[in-house]
Amino acid sequence: MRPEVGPEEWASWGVSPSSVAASGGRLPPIALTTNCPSCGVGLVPEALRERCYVCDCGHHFRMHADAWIALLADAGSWQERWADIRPHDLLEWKVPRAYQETLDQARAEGLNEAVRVGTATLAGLAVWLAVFDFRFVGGSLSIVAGERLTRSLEQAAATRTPYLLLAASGGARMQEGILALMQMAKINGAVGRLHQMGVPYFAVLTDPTYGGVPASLALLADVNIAEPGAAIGFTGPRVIKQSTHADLPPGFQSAEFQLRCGQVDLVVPRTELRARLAHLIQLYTRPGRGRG
Amino acid sequence: MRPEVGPEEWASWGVSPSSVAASGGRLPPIALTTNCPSCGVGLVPEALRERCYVCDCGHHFRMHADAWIALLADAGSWQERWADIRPHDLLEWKVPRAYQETLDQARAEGLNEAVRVGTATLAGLAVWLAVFDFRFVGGSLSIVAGERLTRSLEQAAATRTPYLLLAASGGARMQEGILALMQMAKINGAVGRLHQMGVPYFAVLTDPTYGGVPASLALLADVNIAEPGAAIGFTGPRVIKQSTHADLPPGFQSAEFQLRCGQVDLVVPRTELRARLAHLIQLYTRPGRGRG
Amino acid sequence: MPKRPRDTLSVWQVVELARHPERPYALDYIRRMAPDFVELHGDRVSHDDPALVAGPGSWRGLTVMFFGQQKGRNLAERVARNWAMMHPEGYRKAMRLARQAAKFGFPIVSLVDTPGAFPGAGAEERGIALAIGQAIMGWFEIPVPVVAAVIGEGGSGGALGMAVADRVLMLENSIYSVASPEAAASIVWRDSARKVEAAAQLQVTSRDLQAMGVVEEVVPEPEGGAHRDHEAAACALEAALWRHLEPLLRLPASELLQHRYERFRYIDSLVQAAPDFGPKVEPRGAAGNPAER
Amino acid sequence: MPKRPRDTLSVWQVVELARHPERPYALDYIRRMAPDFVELHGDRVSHDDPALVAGPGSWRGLTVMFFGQQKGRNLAERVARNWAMMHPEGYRKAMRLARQAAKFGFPIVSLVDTPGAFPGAGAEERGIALAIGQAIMGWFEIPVPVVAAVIGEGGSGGALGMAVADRVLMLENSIYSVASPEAAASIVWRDSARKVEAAAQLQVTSRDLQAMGVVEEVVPEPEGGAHRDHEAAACALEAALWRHLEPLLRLPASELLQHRYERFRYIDSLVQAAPDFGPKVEPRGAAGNPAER
Ligand SMILES: [Zn+2]
Ligand SMILES: [Zn+2]
Repeated sequence: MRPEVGPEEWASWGVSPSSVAASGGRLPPIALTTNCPSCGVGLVPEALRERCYVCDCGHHFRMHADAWIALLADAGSWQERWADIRPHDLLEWKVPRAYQETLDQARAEGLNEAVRVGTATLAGLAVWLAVFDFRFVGGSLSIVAGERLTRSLEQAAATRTPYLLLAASGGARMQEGILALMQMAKINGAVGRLHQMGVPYFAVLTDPTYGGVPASLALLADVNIAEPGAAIGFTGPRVIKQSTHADLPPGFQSAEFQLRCGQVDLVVPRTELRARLAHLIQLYTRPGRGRG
Repeated sequence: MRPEVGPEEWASWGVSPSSVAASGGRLPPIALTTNCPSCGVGLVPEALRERCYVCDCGHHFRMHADAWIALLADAGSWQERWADIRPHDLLEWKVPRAYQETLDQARAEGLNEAVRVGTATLAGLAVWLAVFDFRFVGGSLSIVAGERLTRSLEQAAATRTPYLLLAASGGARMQEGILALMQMAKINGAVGRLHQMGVPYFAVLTDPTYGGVPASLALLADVNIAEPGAAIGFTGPRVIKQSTHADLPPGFQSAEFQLRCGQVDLVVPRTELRARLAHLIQLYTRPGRGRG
Repeated sequence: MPKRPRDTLSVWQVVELARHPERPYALDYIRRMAPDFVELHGDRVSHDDPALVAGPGSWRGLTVMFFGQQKGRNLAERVARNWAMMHPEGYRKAMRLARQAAKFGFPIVSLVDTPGAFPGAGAEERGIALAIGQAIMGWFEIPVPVVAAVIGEGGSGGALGMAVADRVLMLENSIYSVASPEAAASIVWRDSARKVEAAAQLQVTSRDLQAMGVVEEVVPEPEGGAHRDHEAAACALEAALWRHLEPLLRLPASELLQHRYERFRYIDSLVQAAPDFGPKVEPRGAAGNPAER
Repeated sequence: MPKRPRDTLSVWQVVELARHPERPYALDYIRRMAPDFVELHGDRVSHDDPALVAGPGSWRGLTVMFFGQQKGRNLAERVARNWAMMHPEGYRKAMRLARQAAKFGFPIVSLVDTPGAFPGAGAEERGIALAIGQAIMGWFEIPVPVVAAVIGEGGSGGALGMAVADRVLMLENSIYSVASPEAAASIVWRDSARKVEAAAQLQVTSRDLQAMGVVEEVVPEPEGGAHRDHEAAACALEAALWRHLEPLLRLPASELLQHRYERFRYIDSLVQAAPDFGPKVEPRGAAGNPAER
């Protein structure tokens, strides 16, 4: 790791460096291009893997759900929940490609829907963890995704466990029609109850997070964190250009843009993320605090 | 009167035209220029008086507190309260002019501070009415003004009487120093309680309303109404130009500008104001409504 | 799995009716229901959104807070109303006035008719995603009855942001979908020209949504569509809205909010009932261990 | 009427100390009090305001929500921080995080140091007046202890918007006034050059305000002023803040809010006590007749 903020500083926060370091060990491999799209340097997968897939130039490569769980959950602490909920082709969607086929292939590739949820500890602190998987139909919000998110939000509220979201999504899942859209309401009802119960909620928005996900739970956390350079917005730039014929400034919808626009609290490099989250969870769950 | 919205329409609102017409009769005389500053037409004071001091071109002349009370309160319904609270020269302000002198002269002119409050009926509907008087040190927010506003807000909350504010002010009163500033907090505490009690609050912002008044109670009503062309803002255009060297667009800080900027709900001509307010009070105090 | 009933119109014909330029718009209904409707303005932040009309009016002896996504009848109006595509300020105005309705106990009626939220740079700069998300979450905390009706186009999150209600109705020839047929086509086919097939697969008609359990009632339109007889369409909608609102007026706030939560919590029960869906919700606390502090 | 005690410094010398370029700024205090302070950003509408730093940190075993109007030490910083002159988004950020503090029961510390809210077109377009008004009203509804301290300049409504607290302290050489001396001079004399006389008449020093009953305590500064020894100034402020915050932690929320209300309701009691002021508040209901419905 190449932390801009190192162990000595974590310690000053009251965060034990060893507990931060004790992540799920090495991250699983990620499919990588041969060169960095930002700086063009030739990539050495093993070296990059040691740096949480962050290039020396600062480019953050997209990680899939397994890598995020390995990074965020302490080794052996991840207990996945409701993994056996299965998507269903209600609309019997046929063209251009049958939805059932899409689902079967993703399953064959070992993917289990666009959102996976479970309990874990992060630096020894109990959390509910929800992770989007962009590999599964572009991390699109589906009924299964919505159900897993809602059940986990309800559980976090019931057990007063801090909730941690890792977002990456292209939007709602077309092939599930109106019921995919309705997940936004189902989820946000549960987010509201999480807040009413006074449970801390932290969201990490990664590249890309668009459409129904930032328009439902992803920006409603107590602390919204974005990864450097992540593209975050409601409507994608291509559609905006098409419909308004406007030129979009460089950096439009980037994490840094959303920071300027007041939508996110922090832009945190992946190499610091565990320490930052550990610190925030400690701050927001400190016992013997003043009365609410 | 030359109402853009006439009696037949008031009736369709369930507002009795006769009750609207039954205002405090003829308005008191107002010092007027010989020509309209907007359209240049020669002014006939008596004719203008019949039209609530609104020129045919739509220019709204500034009215003082007595005129506002005569316009808004049903004939004979105005019961002024706390008129005997008197300003006090705590800072012993001397130059360029002694505050005591300023106060004595205003009193000699028959003025009683920058805010007058009392109970009244408007089209037969009970209200607490607070009226700024721009003639008294530019309608500046003072301790007496703050005390009258706060007492009336507390009374309106205690008796669940709709609160009606008529604002016109240049800001806080310099000669009362920090205690003038503190009135903003004193007042807004009471505004918060008025809202918590579920009492309707309507504000009418007239030309000019600047500084501590829109930054305290004047824009916190359930329905913010502005007079056409009224200048409304926090910092005056002269100071903005001085400090930022910016050119301000025409219409900057006008009532119409504030409507576009989302700060006011309605821009209502003075000739319609009584009918509009009567209608709003009826809507917001209707018995047998759904539960809150 | 229930099929769509055989409609006499093709799905695309319904889409065209839902978008018919002579179709009654929100204000055509609101002004008939409440002739004394007062349009209020402003998000109290920095803008007003003309694409959403909002304000109180008298209806059946009650003061009701009305909301309506408003299209324009002619080009000038369409430009002014931005084709009923809301900006963030519109959702903020809605929440401000929904909370005001709660303060005074006014029930709420929301009429939905939008292609979607505005896909523009300004909307993004002012936080359209969060504004919609806050609205969707906010509606669950408004302790007065809320009845919504889709009167034309119910386009995506921009529509849902104004349709989190205790009852959601649809006019017979209106549509409600996860994305406009054009958008869905360009996402799935990368070709918006495939909108007709997309609309069919998306199942966007009122009957489709009723079959899926997403709306409580389909309100019949005059022969040939609402544009043929605005008056009759308004009468039918008014009666249906009241039929659904009236019983809600008697519910205590806590029940109302609980029902609203459950309405959306289990809105996909048709799918959850499918044998292959998986286990139902478990008793709470089952996953509690990590949380016991 | 109590007079200002004879200060060893002229009023204008105090003004200059309050504005001293080497004076400790908000972050100099916050980082000493809470080395793990996390600055959070954004109004969740459309902007972040760098003139106000805000976020949680650990102080004396508690998580506290800190706010500070932040000046810049050099030109680049001053430009970036806009000379600590807040825009509407700053007050909106403050209210968002004050409500978050209430959600979690974090006490609040607010450090005031601004010439005033920003007098610019953008601030007006985004509703600076209402943003300040909503903040002033909003603070009365935050059910956690709030302690504020003026550490430099307390300029007008822009300062008050961050100083509606249960206790308000002032550093010895700070000022707090209805308008900056320059502004007051240009209002009263139409000539900002008369700022020195204006400052004297306005009575802006910590001792003046303590004499008027506006602040609970004046915190002594190191010999010659806080800029001479940041560490010592921070120690003194930290101790004073804790002395005032600690007892508030034991108050039930309802009492806390009632006390906050009364603190400002009767903050001008010095004047109200004057024989010529007039009658005190009457028993409520005295004016009730018109309201009996
Ligand atoms: Zn690189
Ligand atoms: Zn004229």
